[in-house]
Amino acid sequence: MAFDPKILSFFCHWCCYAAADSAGVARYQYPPNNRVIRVMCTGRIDPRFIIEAFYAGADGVLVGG
Amino acid sequence: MASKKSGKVLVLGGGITGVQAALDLADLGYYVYLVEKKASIGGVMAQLDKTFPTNDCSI
Amino acid sequence: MAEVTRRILELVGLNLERFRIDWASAAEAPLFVKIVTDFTETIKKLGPLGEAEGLDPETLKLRLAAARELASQSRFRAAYGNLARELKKAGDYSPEGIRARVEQKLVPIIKKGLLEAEIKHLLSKGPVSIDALLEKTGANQEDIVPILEALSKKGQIEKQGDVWQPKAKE
Amino acid sequence: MEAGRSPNIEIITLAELKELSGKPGNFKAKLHIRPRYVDPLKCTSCGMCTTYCPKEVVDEYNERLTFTKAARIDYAQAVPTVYYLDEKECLRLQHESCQLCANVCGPNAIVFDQQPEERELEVGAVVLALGFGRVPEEVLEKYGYGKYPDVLTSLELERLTCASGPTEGEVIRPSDFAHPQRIAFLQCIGSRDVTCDNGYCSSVCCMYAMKEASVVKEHLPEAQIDLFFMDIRTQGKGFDEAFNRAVEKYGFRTIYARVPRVDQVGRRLALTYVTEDGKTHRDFYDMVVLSVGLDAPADAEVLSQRLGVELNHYGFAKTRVAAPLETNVPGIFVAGAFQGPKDIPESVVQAQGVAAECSELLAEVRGKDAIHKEFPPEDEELERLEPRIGVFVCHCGVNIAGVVDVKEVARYAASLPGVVYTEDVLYSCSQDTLNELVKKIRENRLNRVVIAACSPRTHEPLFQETLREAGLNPALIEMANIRDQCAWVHAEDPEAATEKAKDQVRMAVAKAARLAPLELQRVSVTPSALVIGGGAAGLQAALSVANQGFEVYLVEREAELGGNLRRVTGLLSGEKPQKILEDLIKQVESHPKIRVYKGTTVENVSGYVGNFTSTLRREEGSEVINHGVVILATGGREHRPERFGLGENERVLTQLDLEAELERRGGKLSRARSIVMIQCVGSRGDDLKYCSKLCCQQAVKNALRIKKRYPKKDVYVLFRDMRTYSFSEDAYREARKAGVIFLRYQPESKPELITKGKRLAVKVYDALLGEELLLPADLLVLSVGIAPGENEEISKVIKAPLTGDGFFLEAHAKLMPVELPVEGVYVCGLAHAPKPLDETLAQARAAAAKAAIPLAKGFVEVAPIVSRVDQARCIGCGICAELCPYGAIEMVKVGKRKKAQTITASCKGCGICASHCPVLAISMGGFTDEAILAQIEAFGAFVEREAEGKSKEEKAA
Repeated sequence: MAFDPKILSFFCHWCCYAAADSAGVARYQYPPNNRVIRVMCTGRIDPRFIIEAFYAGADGVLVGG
Repeated sequence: MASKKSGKVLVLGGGITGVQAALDLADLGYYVYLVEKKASIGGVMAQLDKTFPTNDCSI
Repeated sequence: MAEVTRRILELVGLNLERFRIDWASAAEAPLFVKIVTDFTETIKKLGPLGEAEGLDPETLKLRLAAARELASQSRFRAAYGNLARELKKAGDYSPEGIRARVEQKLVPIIKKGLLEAEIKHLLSKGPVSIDALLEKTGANQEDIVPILEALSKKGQIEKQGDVWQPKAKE
Repeated sequence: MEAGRSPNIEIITLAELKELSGKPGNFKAKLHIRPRYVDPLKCTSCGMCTTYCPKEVVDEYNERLTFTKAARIDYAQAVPTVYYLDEKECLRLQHESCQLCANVCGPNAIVFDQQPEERELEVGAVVLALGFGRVPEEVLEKYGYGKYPDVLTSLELERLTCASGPTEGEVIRPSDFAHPQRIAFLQCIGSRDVTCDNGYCSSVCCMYAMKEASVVKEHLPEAQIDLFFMDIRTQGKGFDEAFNRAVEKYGFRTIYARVPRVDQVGRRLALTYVTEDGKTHRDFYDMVVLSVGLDAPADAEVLSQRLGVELNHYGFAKTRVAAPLETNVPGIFVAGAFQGPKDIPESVVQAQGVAAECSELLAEVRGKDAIHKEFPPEDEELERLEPRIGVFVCHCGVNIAGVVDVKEVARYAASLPGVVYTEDVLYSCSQDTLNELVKKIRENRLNRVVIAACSPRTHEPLFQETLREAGLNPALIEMANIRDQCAWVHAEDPEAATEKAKDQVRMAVAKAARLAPLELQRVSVTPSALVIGGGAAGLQAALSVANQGFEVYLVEREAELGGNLRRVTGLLSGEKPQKILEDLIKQVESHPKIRVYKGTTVENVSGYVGNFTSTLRREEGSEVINHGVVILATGGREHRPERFGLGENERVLTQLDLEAELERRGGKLSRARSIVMIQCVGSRGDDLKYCSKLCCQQAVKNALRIKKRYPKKDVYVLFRDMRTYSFSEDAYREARKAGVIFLRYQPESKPELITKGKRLAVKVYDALLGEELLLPADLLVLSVGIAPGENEEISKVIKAPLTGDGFFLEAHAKLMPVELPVEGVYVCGLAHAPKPLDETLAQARAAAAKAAIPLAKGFVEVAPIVSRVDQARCIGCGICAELCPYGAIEMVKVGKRKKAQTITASCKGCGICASHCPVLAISMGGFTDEAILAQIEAFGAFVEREAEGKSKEEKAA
């Protein structure tokens, strides 16, 4: 079985999260591997969160501002 | 004596100017009719890709 | 944030490509799609966490647990906060500037904190010899010994012959 | 586009004003509303109608570069987010032949028989914000537009570079879809051109051309881009700097030449032009972009007749310098490009200013017609119980359910910890479902709600309101985005999409369990304003705030009011500046709500929006005042550099000195035979890095005044770029006709002062003659620019940042031009940036409108996403206070130790403080560490389950 990575994303409410919504409205398609946590600003993101994400087993962590 | 004036404002044009005026008027305590001749508000600004010099999306 | 996180992940032994920070504005849906797709591809190529890095699950777990601890430790966090403050004051946000300061101010603390947390984790499971500690952590003698001594001074651990173990609570 | 959400803004689209009667305060307006053929209450903007609509139509929104359908929405984020049928194109409406859209529309929102509607509105004031029109295509035709496919307008290029545009951001030439290698931008198309009756300058094209060129260069790093200017007019705040940076970064070539025509030669476009040295050039390009100007709005003519509003000779609204936002009809105001071509920041300023105008007119009825919604009290006892989570999974018709197995997601949700109720619903946002939701919350005593549907960005406010209606705190909802970020983007992989939806729901439930009620905090406001600075800006701002019904303290450092305006003696419009000033001062001094403090300085401003305390110091002693807001109108000062003998030689003057001479009988001016003016002395790079925006107008104005009085005197103006933007271009043309000689100099070879005994002369290189000229200067007048005033001191007192040039830095260069990063503090006039009087007066009103908002509300409401410091944990290190970009954390003494404290009124919820706190003492409303960590942990379960699945598979194998 092909490796299906698990990715956790932190998206900024105003930018990347909005871009992700727009991508949906435009019906663009992308791989279904990421799970999203919305934050108000990337400034909220603590190095802790990234490490916790890997600890929880993420194969990759994407921060989107 | 209570004033007979209306507390509503008619804003003609739904571009960036009209929208901004409507928002501020609503915040100031007035009821606003924002009237636009097209099917949606936003005007030309909605057509712009990015704005200088910050090049952000701006809407 | 990104640079510090990268340094920690690097010390944990993870491939840094696993962590990416990128930007897309609300109007840039195609760019967003490209970012997510590219990133997924990158991770696919890398393979599963740990496996690709040649870390056995146990070591990976240990290192990440240590990193978790480090990241909530106030010594590390104070240094991290102070560094951010310093960067803001200097107005220096160039990647080189950030890297240099992180290297100078934070990396030693991260290294020490990680090692200390690993040692504590290992000892929490029972007595461990110094050789075993050296092997499991992959660290040098001169790095480990001061930490062991410091911990024992604090009365958290003690030496019993060849092995170190947590000090029994009195 | 928050206008769509305000309960006090009713958006009426597809509508036109037919008639207006009545008087200020009581107008009756008749609207004609065309049918949309889609019921906005039912439309869920799923887009099925567009997908199935068989009729292809040229897409106007994308500048006719692509196709759309007759049933459509112009762009995804459009407000209202409701589709419409294009009457002229729809097959059903034209030929009664099709009804596919109605067949596929899930919520039955298509209404083919909708009729046009007439509507009568009662309003107190009218704002005309008609925007601008398009330059007719005939004008563009002489540049080959319409004939040669690779001649594009700037707006077409804008769509091409847009990532969501017809080419997805790929810059290609329409003729062969190749990437253009050489691109030319031609400026002043349909501007500064009397042959098409557009004699004015459109003010925005130089800057947008540079922006577009930069964006193109980002897409095509190889491209070589030339820009053809008459003058480079980047007079806006920070524009020169941005322009120069772009030229340097991208290696653009800027050429001073007006290209008369474009020819196609083979597959390329040929430009023939004459540069200022008189030489003729011929160059070839792959693409030519026409920087098209702003025309008067198309409907201006008709509307002006209906309303009796006067237009100027170009078809824009006619206004005065003293009242730039007022038409000749009382109660009808104007703002934006319809008042004259202008850029976004100036349009926003005018929009805000016009709000102040209306608010002044209608002050006594403020709030009379505003809508306030009432909610039942919160059930705090229920909220305190263990989480009782209700999960609602939305089908969104087929939008979600067509991909994601909604029933399966709901079943799965029921198994999650804390979940006591689950349901799948057809359209969660429809009004009847919302009512149902309220009922379900009550019946099942839910105290946390998870909605798995679309995006919280668009719909969370709606569901928050529903929670409030059900007696729950609005913070107790979490949304899982399984449409925009799941079903829609993973349509080809339903199984993975369902898994993702489950995971997002699990993460949302984990977060929901840790949500806490958040109090919508309200801080009361002292209903008065402190205005610092008694020049034109301060006077107008004070007057506007007072006219809106609030107390004003107006503080002027000098003994007299009036500031720089006192020295101005004429205006291009013919209005008398001293009369304008006198009127302002008279109104201010006699206003019962304004207290004027002359010879006074402001010390020690403390507090935050709504509750400031300041010390006013004057000779007689100091006074402490309380006020809710601050308006900074501290002005600027004339920059007087020691150049060209200014200050040493009495025949060397500044433009402001000249204004005094122009009022005098006899004197230096009358004796001078030849007058030389030099522009940009000390500006644009020397002492001041920026352009002062108004000097070119001032020089043209003064040159014209001299010529009018002494037609025989020689007047020379030595300039770098004549920046007589907007309608002042008329005066520039008039001055040239009147015999004023304009000579461009290059920054590398600036004019020099030559003294021969008592005689003065200016040496300058003339590009056309190719030699140096010696101009006799019996009077040398320097345009010296405007330096920042006392901004630095004030910025320390108020803790508001300055730009590198020493002016106040606004919160957002485009969209928040009078607000500062510090809440409750506003800026206008020269303290913000150099600008002419009409712009200063408009901006003063804009600041007054923004400042009056908290005063009018009487409270400041704080979104509950703000940070909160656990002072028991705080160690007082102060890192958070220094990192906060909004100055929203202060260090206070608690007992003997310093502790951090959030100024909730200023906090924006970004969370930098929380992520950098050494002891984790700061939590963010709605985004606490616990909640985010719970989400991460719940994400982990996804990994574990997969692992389980895998091991099961392996076992099975």
